[in-house]
Amino acid sequence: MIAFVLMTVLLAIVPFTGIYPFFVMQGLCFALLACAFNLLVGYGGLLSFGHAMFLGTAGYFTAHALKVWGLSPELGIIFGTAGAAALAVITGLVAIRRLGIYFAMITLALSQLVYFIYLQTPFTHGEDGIQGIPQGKLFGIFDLSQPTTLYYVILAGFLLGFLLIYRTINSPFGEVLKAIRENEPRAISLGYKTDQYKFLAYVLSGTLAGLAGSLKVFVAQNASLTDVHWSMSGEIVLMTLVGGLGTVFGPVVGAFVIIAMQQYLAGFGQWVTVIQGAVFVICVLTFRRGIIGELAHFFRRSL
Amino acid sequence: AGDKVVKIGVLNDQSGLYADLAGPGSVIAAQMAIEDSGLTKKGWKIDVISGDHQNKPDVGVNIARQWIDVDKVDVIADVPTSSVALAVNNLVKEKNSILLDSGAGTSDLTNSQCSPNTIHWTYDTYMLAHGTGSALTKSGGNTWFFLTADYAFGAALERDTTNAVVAAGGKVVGGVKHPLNTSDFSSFLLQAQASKAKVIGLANAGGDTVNAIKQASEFGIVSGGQKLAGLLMFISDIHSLGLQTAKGLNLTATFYWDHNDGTRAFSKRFQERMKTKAMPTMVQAGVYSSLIHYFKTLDKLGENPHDGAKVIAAMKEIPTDDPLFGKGKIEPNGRTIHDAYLFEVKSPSESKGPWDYYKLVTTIPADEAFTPLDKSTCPLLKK
Amino acid sequence: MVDTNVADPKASAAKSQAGAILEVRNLEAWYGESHILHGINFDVRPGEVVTLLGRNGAGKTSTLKSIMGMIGKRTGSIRYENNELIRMSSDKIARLGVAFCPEERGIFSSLDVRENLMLPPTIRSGGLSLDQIFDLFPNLKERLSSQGTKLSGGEQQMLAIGRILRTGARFLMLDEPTEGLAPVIIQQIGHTISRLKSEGFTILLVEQNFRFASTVADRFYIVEHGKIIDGFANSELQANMDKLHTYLGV
Amino acid sequence: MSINLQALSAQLLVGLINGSFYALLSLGLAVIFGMLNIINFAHGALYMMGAFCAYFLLNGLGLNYWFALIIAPVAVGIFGMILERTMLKWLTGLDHLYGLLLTFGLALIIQGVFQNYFGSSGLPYAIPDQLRGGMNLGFMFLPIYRGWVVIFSLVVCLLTWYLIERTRLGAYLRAATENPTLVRAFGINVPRMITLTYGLGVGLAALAGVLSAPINQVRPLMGTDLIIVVFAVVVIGGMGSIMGSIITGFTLGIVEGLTKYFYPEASNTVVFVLMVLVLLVKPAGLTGRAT
Amino acid sequence: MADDFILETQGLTKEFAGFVAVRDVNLRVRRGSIHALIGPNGAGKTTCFNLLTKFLQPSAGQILYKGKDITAMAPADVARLGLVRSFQISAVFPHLTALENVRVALQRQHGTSFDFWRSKTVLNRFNDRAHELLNDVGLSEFADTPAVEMPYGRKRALEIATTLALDPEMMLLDEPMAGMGHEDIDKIAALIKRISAKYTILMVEHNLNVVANLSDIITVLTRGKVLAEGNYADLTKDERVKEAYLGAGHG
Ligand SMILES: Nc1ncnc2c1ncn2[C@@H]1O[C@H](COP(=O)(O)OP(=O)(O)OP(=O)(O)O)[C@@H](O)[C@H]1O
Ligand SMILES: Nc1ncnc2c1ncn2[C@@H]1O[C@H](COP(=O)(O)OP(=O)(O)OP(=O)(O)O)[C@@H](O)[C@H]1O
Ligand SMILES: [Mg+2]
Ligand SMILES: [Mg+2]
Repeated sequence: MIAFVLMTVLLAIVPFTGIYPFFVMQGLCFALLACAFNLLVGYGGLLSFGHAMFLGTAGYFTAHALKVWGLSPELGIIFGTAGAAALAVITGLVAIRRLGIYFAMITLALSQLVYFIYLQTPFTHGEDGIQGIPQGKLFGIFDLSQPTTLYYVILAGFLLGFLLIYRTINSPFGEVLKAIRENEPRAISLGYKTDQYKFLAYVLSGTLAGLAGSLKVFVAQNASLTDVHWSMSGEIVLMTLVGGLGTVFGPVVGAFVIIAMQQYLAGFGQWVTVIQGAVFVICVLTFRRGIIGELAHFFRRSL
Repeated sequence: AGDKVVKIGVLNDQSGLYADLAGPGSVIAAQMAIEDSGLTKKGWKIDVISGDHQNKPDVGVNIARQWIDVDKVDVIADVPTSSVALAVNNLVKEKNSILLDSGAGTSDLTNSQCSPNTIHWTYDTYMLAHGTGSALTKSGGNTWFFLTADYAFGAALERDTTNAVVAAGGKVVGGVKHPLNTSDFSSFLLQAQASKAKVIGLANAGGDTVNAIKQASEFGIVSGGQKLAGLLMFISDIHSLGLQTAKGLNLTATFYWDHNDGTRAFSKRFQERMKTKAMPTMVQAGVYSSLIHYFKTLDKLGENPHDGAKVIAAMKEIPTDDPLFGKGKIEPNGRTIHDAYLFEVKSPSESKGPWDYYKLVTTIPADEAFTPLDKSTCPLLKK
Repeated sequence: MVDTNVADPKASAAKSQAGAILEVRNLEAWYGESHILHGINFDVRPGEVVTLLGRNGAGKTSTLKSIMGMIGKRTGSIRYENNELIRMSSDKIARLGVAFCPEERGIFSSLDVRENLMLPPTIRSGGLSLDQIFDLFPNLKERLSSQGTKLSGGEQQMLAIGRILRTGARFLMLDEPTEGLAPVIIQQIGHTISRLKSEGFTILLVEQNFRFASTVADRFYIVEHGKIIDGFANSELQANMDKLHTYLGV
Repeated sequence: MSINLQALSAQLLVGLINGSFYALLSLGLAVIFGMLNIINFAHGALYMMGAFCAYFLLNGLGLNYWFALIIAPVAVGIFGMILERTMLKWLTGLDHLYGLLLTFGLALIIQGVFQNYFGSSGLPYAIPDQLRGGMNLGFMFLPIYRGWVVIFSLVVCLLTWYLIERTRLGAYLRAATENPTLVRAFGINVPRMITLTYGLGVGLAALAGVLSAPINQVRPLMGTDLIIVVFAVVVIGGMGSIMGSIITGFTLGIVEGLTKYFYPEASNTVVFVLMVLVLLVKPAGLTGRAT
Repeated sequence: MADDFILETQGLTKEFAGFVAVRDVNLRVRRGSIHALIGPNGAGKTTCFNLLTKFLQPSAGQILYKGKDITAMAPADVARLGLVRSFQISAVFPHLTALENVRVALQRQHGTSFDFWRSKTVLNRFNDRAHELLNDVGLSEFADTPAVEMPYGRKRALEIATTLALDPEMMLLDEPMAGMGHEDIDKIAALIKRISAKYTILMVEHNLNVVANLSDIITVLTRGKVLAEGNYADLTKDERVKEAYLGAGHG
């Protein structure tokens, strides 16, 4: 709880610190995405290697709604998130019964199919993406082209998603989910239809990942194939691992670390990938629980 | 609020597919441009920073936005990869900054997406298509088969080339769309072979083109009498193919290091600075030349007004002229026009040494090489 | 093999008095951070059957695993036939002729029954032949090409025991070998142990089934909270029944 | 009609050739996964190293393709063993995820370093003189080199399969995957065996790299896009199943060949369609043992 | 159909790739009894359990539970009808505490399991009942210990507590005493005796003392078939049972 207040306060004062708000906004979107992913893998034991499809789908849907149909931001967000939710339902039905690595791979495969669809359909404009998306006025009052206003709107969206995830983890549902992760046959023998629980977790996770994708449209003002590509799914996994799998705050920290790496190492040119690779190697070899996971372990509390 | 401080941001692919044709080389070219401009001696303070957009539009836009907002960058240069270029083009317009694009090929930059803040310097799909398409058709290669990368850029290249081929009296007998980053082309090549077309046009880029050419030689396509035309090829690609494989290939470019004394002098200096000891590509040369023109304009203005549209307008008023691209001008739609050349790749026996790769087939004069203004769909022209 | 360790005085004293094949002195062991064994001391003489008794969680299994080198952190001294095992890796220990049959059986699911049976390499000659093993456990013969873990619980136990009898190791450590076996098979195992003993094998047993242990063991040690707290010979069993009752609730 | 049939058989043959690359690469991956339980994301990078190794041998030491075919797998295999000894070793018993992250990091480092020194567009490597040229099969022109690749990789695949599934070594390896501590307690030096296995898997990747050097471009990123397809092959075949990967590898090549003919845009995606279909029907891959 | 049989099978058969593990078994379990299923290793006892709880699909035959045909049901549904099992190899949720282990089972009956928007503090109302159950099996002191850290015997006890939490009508216990110390065996035996007043119990056990003391009726299975049925005293006199299961030393 203290950690949460601290995080909220820190994030709330960003616009007054001179930190570049767009960087933080982008970080927030990815943080929400990683948290949504973490809900599934860290608490449900289901490693999805296709989460980018939710991010990208919501992004395209929102972008299209805003740019082509001229919908208002709030409707755009709802439309995008709903799109991701629908995709989660469809892919979930296909994927949920596979176990372990096979689940990971079937989600990857599904996301590649989604990628292919977006590559071929005209509304996404192929690899050019949807560009120059108008930000508009939220509820007709908040002008999202003002960086500070936009910042607080994104922050609000992030906190909303974050709290929902936190609550889910610590809900009756979350308890069952953990039990299933621990020992699925036993959960079945207790009378739980485990597939249904996993499915709900998957859909929740996909929907929240979609919310992240919708919000990101307002920050980046474009929607492109990058967000649906498998390497994005990989990045999500990395963020979560670097921060700490199965910790509440880990994915947030992880997302910021990775984004910062991409942003601030950009000047190193070709060495970027080497540095990134080295960070991962060091991460796995020395602090395997992730940044927050190690801290939590050190202080012996759950974060 | 003018001053004499300028910041250049070279934004390109530093680690991926296009790192050799742009990448660190473009940064070196930008530094050379600053040195050669002589402005620092006149009290200007000019800095270069560089960034890797990883060929992802959102990464590119993020870096560019931060450069403009935080680092106060005046000019974003290079930006290969059409999707990134278009995204940055939008941003630069919104922020009233400057984009001097050298690396991207999409002719949209000076057509539907043209902007008062952007100049498209080195080449575009129209010019490549017309250079290679009409020249080859006229010299007898009048039936074409396309291997097209399945993305917007590939489609544009194919479309423009088809137009050129048809205009020159040729015919397209077929084509196949392959996914981006295909490693094996044998299936497609078999189809091309079976089509009996005289020319196989490669409407793709980078690794795809190189692999296609390499495998074409394996399947005996060229020795079987068909001609290969790389629609977008850089000297770095030829270098990686080796002359044995690439000989006889036709391609269009606006710059070749061994073209005249000016280009040779520049290229030698450039090569010394490169870690890989590579010669400049036309993209890298374009970065140099576009910045030289920019500095020339600033010098004339006497100060940096930090107003993108204003500087660009001034740039368009001055004819371009530098040792690398020769004389030319910037059209109102932002298109720089200069001469283009159709080259043929030498065979190993013709080549006199490393990097001696091309022989000139024809020169395409500046006013024929690029989209004629009356065909441009740029909204700026309608005013 | 030359042992350069300066032996702990207590340990060397014990050695000179007993002529034991296995001497465990001040053995301590840890799982990660948790300290499990707090100084185990006991001996096993050649040709003996020694049984470790104790409540659940007392540290019996951990003692066997420590001897076998299967626990990461351990201190003290374990001498087997003049070799110090405490810092040896478990493959080397096995090559000295020590074999271990784990409590959880350790049947490999990616191997069929025959492969499971043939898996441990033969260390010395003198192990049981396949036919002898099939005589002992007829179930195995029938199911040879079945996947290892498809066997019933008891059959897996038979397989686990059978496979180390094949290796020719002379020092066998069996962790609760009778668990989950039918009475008729338990009797069989009892006979086998007696036979192995008569052939000069040395056996260190961990058992919950006290009735079974009392029919095969020469001596007993009682383990509690990671320490050996008592020990006596089979002949002293009756005299010690009261103590046993308080230790184990038998 | 007859022309179509001819074209089709040509596509099938070409598909088979590609399949042999998939088979060889996925074989190495399956060996490593099956035996070490590590999802070796560095496989693509090691494949690339194999190709570069061939290039260096030719241009640095003047050793031709045939030497490369032997030296490159050994050299890269040793490199792999060093990686295993110094890093991967510490991950035994942990979730797959960590192995994946570590090898992903290694792949980035390896590729990054190569890129820095050799640029991204690649280096030339010619087909060895003995295998140049081609045969006219009537329905298509078959480059001799391609024929060689199919036969050679088929042999290598079957040898590896025999080694792992039909020898005692294979039983040790499979058992060690499940419970290394116990196998070690049977007197088998498991760490050494694992190191050698990783070396073998990596060597196979490098071998595929050498084989592909004359066909594809020798460039630092040549393995990146391939790796994901190869993963898919391993999964479709059933993780860790040697025969499964071999068969799936060849099959995928053929399916892809057909797609390239009928719906070329989808030829990079068809593998995933295949994967979804297979996993829907058989949740643990074609030959995978259900868990 | 006689009402006092809670579970009946007719011609239950299971074949694995050419190997018949269970052959034409007709089993009848009387409501409220402790019914033991014994037999040599590999006789098919666990397979029978798997069939009854639908973890395996029978090759032939029928299963009637409370007069209802459950042959085609899914495992979770069978559990919901009150037919609950324990596993031969102990099954707990390793990283949950003992209390949480039991709570997971309690929670199932109370319909809040899908509520992802509510705080898990709503689960605290199950704490009393959970403590009670832990107390019953002698695990009070372990309430806050994660299950992994518990000794083997205690895990078995925990598993029974978890099963009891479902408030089943019938429990299937597969070797509940395996690997337990003497103290625990007595405790659990007493526990089983106590709960049998409320539940029907079908158990597999190799510990003859336990079988003798607890069971009302015993079915002996060999090679997948029913060999004999009766009470302990009768069976120990049966030569066939002696030969197949008990061994020479008995009788
Ligand atoms: N892998 C492990 N990690 C942490 N603690 C462990 C581990 N294995 C065992 N323990 C703990 O070590 C202690 C001793 O365990 P051990 O298995 O040696 O007992 P045991 O005497 O064999 O008991 P049992 O009769 O139940 O088999 C127990 O408290 C147990 O909880
Ligand atoms: N999935 C399976 N596939 C093939 N055979 C199997 C399978 N499951 C069990 N069996 C075989 O069926 C027979 C009966 O097994 P089961 O587990 O029911 O025995 P059990 O009576 O429980 O024995 P135990 O007392 O040893 O636990 C055994 O021979 C076993 O090998
Ligand atoms: Mg034990
Ligand atoms: Mg059983």
